[in-house]
Amino acid sequence: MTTTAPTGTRELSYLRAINEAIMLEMERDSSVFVAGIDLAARGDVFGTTAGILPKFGPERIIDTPISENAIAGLAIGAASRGLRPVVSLMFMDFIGVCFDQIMNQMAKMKYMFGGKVTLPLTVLVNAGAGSSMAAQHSQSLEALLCHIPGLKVVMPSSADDAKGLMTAAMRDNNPVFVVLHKRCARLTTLVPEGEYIVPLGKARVVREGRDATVIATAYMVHEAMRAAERLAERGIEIEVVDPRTLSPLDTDTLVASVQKTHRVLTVHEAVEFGGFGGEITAQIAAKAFDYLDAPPMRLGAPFSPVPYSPVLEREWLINADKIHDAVVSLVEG
Amino acid sequence: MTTTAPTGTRELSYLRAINEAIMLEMERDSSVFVAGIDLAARGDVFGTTAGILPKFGPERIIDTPISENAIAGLAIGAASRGLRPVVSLMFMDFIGVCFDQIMNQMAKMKYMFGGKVTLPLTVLVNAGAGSSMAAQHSQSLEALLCHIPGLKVVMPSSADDAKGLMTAAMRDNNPVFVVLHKRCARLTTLVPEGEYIVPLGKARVVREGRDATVIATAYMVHEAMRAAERLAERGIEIEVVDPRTLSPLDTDTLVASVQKTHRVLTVHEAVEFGGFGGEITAQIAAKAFDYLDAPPMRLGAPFSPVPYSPVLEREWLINADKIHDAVVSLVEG
Amino acid sequence: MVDQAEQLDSEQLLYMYRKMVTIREFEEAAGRLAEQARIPGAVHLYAGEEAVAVGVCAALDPTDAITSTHRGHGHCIAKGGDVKLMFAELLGKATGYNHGKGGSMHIADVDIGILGANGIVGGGPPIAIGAAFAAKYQKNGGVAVCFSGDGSTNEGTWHEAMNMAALMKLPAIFIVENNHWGEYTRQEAQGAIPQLSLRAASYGMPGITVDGQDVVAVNAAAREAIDRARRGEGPSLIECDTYRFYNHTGMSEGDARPREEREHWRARDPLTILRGVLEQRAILSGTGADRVVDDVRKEIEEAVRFAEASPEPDPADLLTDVYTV
Amino acid sequence: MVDQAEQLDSEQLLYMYRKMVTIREFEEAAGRLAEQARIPGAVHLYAGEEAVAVGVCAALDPTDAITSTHRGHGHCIAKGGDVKLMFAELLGKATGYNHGKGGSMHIADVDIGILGANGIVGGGPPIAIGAAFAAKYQKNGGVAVCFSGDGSTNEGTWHEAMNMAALMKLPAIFIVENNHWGEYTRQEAQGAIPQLSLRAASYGMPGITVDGQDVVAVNAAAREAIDRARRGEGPSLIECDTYRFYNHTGMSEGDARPREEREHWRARDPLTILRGVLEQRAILSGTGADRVVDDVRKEIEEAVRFAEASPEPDPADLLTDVYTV
Ligand SMILES: Cc1ncc(C[n+]2csc(CCOP(=O)(O)OP(=O)(O)O)c2C)c(N)n1
Ligand SMILES: Cc1ncc(C[n+]2csc(CCOP(=O)(O)OP(=O)(O)O)c2C)c(N)n1
Ligand SMILES: [Mg+2]
Ligand SMILES: [Mg+2]
Repeated sequence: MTTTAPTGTRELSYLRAINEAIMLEMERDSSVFVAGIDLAARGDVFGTTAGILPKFGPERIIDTPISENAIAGLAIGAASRGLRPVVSLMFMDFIGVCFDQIMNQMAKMKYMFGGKVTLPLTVLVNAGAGSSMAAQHSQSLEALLCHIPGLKVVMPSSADDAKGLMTAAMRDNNPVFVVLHKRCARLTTLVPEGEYIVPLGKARVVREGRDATVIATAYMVHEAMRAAERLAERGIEIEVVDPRTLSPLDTDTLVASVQKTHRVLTVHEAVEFGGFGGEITAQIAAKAFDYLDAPPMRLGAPFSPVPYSPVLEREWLINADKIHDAVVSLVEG
Repeated sequence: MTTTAPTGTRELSYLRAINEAIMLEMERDSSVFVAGIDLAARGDVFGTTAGILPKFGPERIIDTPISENAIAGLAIGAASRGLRPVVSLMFMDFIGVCFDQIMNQMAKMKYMFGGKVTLPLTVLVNAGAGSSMAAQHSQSLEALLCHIPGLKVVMPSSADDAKGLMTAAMRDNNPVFVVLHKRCARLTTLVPEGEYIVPLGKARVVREGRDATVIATAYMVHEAMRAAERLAERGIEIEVVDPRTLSPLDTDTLVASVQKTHRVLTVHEAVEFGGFGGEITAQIAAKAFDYLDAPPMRLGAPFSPVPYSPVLEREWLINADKIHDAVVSLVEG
Repeated sequence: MVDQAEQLDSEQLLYMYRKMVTIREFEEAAGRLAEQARIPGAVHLYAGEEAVAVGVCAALDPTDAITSTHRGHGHCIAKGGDVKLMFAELLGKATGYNHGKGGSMHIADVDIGILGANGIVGGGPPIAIGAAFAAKYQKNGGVAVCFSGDGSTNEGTWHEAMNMAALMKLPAIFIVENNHWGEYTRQEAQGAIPQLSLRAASYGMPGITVDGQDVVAVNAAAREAIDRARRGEGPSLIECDTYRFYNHTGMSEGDARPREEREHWRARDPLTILRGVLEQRAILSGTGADRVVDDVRKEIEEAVRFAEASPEPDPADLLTDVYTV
Repeated sequence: MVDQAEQLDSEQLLYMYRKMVTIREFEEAAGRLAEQARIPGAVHLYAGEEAVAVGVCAALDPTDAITSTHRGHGHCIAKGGDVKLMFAELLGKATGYNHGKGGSMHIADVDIGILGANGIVGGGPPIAIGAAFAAKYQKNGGVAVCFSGDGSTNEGTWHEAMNMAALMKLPAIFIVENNHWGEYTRQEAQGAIPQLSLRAASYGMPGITVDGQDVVAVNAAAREAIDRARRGEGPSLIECDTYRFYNHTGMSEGDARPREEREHWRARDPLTILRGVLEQRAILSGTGADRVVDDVRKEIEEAVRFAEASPEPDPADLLTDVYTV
């Protein structure tokens, strides 16, 4: 990442950054508890909650049955009574199992009650393909969550943002989905020690550029950065913007970038059709139309479930090459 | 509607048209059965299955427990074994309760199996606000379904389309969601008798126009038509296009219309943010950019759950007035 | 039964009688208003089932929590809800419990532990265990009660909640209001067994079936379960055998249920049964009971007037309350 | 046990032995290939639980249906799956069962009634009742078997399916493979009761627990349940007490389970137990049994070679199979 390292930082992985954010908040606020499948026993199958059990004990980190509806409800009910739950649903694909609790309960309770309840809860999910986990363990489903009023949705791409956004999510008084990407898990950046907050709803200009804006989310930020290097060799300087929070969306920063570069490509790993790229593109088409020198482009996965075979999965995934080629056609026509 | 009445048609309501389509297919094909809550006993709370029980008996129209996962699974498993189920999930809001069966099983099974299964099933849901049924009984959630490869999604707005699309859905060899709109239920058109098919994936130009294209779905087609009348008085002639099938989307017809009118407004009842209007707008921005004389516009509900109070719900809903004003600003700048 | 009633003092019995009458009168009024289209949307009336909500909630503290169902007015009143604010909500007014944003299916009063009616069958149980968890976590001695219909016990969410509550020994009480119908279909045509309290065994929790028309019996069972929960011994299931006096929604005709069945249950009116106990124990005479009814009617009329005189919500408030800022 | 074994002729016992050895050898090979990263993604090995899949599936016809779980290789082999096509699928090859699109968690062979492994815990039960419904609707005498892990019995979907099957008297058999762990957490820490067959009572269906290491016992219970289902008397639940020999995924170390527990169960190897029966009944000598193992090993090696020699899928096929055209 291009930002300068603040003092008191050290190299940390994305996963450790999430872990650190949770631990710091647990230390700070005794109303925070964490629950989910194998979170205590195993530190979560992804490692997000490693080390929490020995430090905070089984009252504050809770292994649940394989009952995602009950897990989501646990968070909702506990939050409505003053606690600040963090629950993990493991693979993002599993939101379907408890989607009513997410869409019709968690997201709407405050509004339906005329504002008279507060649900300060955080839901962790792990998204993304790339390791042959096939159709039910590889999806990026952020578009579904973003269409639901009452939820906030963040998607960090870097370790520092992971810590800062996770902390912000846990301090927020609304249900916030923190969508982690599996291929970001081991990536490191310099991460500030101690309290570190990245405010929700603020995009990040990851790379400045002049010829086109590439709006990318989660792991696609890294693919876009790889594409940027090769494009630079060709004389094309792209600006890479990571919205970081998808709902609420920092449209201003996106529009400002496009007003500068006059061209835009939106990239996400999720299937393109019906994806969140449509929202971003429509916003930009509406708000920066007169600045556009070329049709706004989108790049998302082809319209199929995620295949298992590495050969097919590679074909399915958006990568630096595809971004490179899209930008070339966007800029050179 | 503007199409000429074919011979052998009569005035029928949207709901009766669905009912007729189901009955005709049940007569034609003994592998068709119908299942859902109160479908037999009550003919569905909406009336879609009225009269089926006396005619086809309890073996072919089945009242289920309040168990939407089991209902969806019933359809999937039975379809995989050669039957052609039609299941009702009643209110569209209830898709959340069985969303895993929809998203991860029904939609993906064929692909995951390498093509070696066929799921010829139809799911009926009833969408839409307007009668103070509040946040959990009023949603239009088509955008969620459209983002899932493996599903088809149709949204009829008129009685004749209701019959034709329902028949096409039941003859299709894929899972098809037929999204009915409650405010269309009692609207009538001339509907052909006997077998009548409206192919999936074909949009309908409901009204021809010159100054702007309004792409509207479900009940919004009727609001758009009302707006069209008032706009005509002002000298603005809009073309109203109803995609009818959202997935797969008939982009060609939409693009052709915009190429003719040079302006586009996409309207749906669902909340605008993250809605399907984003997809349509992005497609048009990409494919008809050079034809556009103004930024492509969208109109969808504000970003909140559906409120209960009639006063608030009226404020929330998109209507002819809002469409009228949007078109005026689109055309007159 | 008399034994159980003797465990309750006059004040408690009178309290319960008044609450039950309040629910009945509320529902009669709400039903009429709905028929006149002065209440929009759908109302699911609780008349006939009063003894369940009142028997259970009379054993709760204001700090305890409940989750409710689409048929939630009775739970709300029994837990201490204000009928003025309830009518105002049904009429969609700014003064309503939910400022007109929720309506009948979402009435809530979080301050007194009412975590909302719920339009989703099976939506409440997971939330109830969250509330029970909070009580345990906060060690405040609180409990959470989950009201569910017989039909909802066929939703998977109910099972997940039962299992998790039992496993974690949460202070939760699952009340099944077996009114023998879900919408227009019989319980026997929806659930594979008729006695739903047996389902407690799947989670190793106590489960009993009580006469849901007898508030004293319901209250006794509830007190036992609540005490158990407060002692940290975990959840219980209580199935209450009951019946709704009106159709699935509103008071309209077209009821799918046989007339004899309806008459059988009308003869087991929970208000009449409690009135019998009160008279038998000389706590309240016939005229005294009538006075309570008159009193409550006035309260209800006044609440309706309050609601009708209340202002509509301001359209400018459409987007408030989506998020906490 | 001996009684039950005597109901089976030599051919049946030999058939089951060979199937069990096939599963074991398949899993050993698959585990090794996964360790060598020649199989991508995750493999959940069935070794140790062979008697369950084989005991049940030996009682089925090819036209009967099964739904499986993430730990599905054993079910697939037991139901008649071709190990060549299975390995090819695990290796993601074009020749695989699913043309490389599914992998371990989605292996299916619809033609012989295998409606797929399933990556979603609790994903299978609703589908199984759909298959059972079809058999009843088509009056073809078929049944559907739903395999589930102990952990999955805490998913609501399992309950919804059990209830609907019982209510509709569907020809379904619910097999619970209680291997005492779900991922890295004990069954007792996930389910409120240890004996899961008791959950059948919630749906008025027969439920029993059998020794899942004894294929003869499993087969006897399965035959009874299947006969009952074919007679139109509805579903049954059979809990099989069993254990997986390897970690949750793959063969890797870091197993959360105590060594003594693992050793206890290793001593109850279902292959050894059946071999004992075969020797005792003089159906197969020790060397005869070894020959079966050798034979199977060759078959497995050949299957792996077939898979490895098979072509990768053509990237051009990425978008085929999403829809039926
Ligand atoms: C998930 C879901 N499915 C279906 C419905 C429609 N519905 C509303 S009430 C009802 C019947 C509920 O029956 P029961 O739980 O017995 O409660 P009762 O109405 O008898 O009090 C149904 C099916 C719903 N609201 N939510
Ligand atoms: C809905 C869902 N939740 C969680 C998981 C992650 N997961 C995969 S296997 C498993 C454990 C399953 O335990 P059990 O049902 O006992 O089967 P076993 O692995 O023991 O055979 C879990 C939690 C999943 N795949 N699906
Ligand atoms: Mg009921
Ligand atoms: Mg297990």
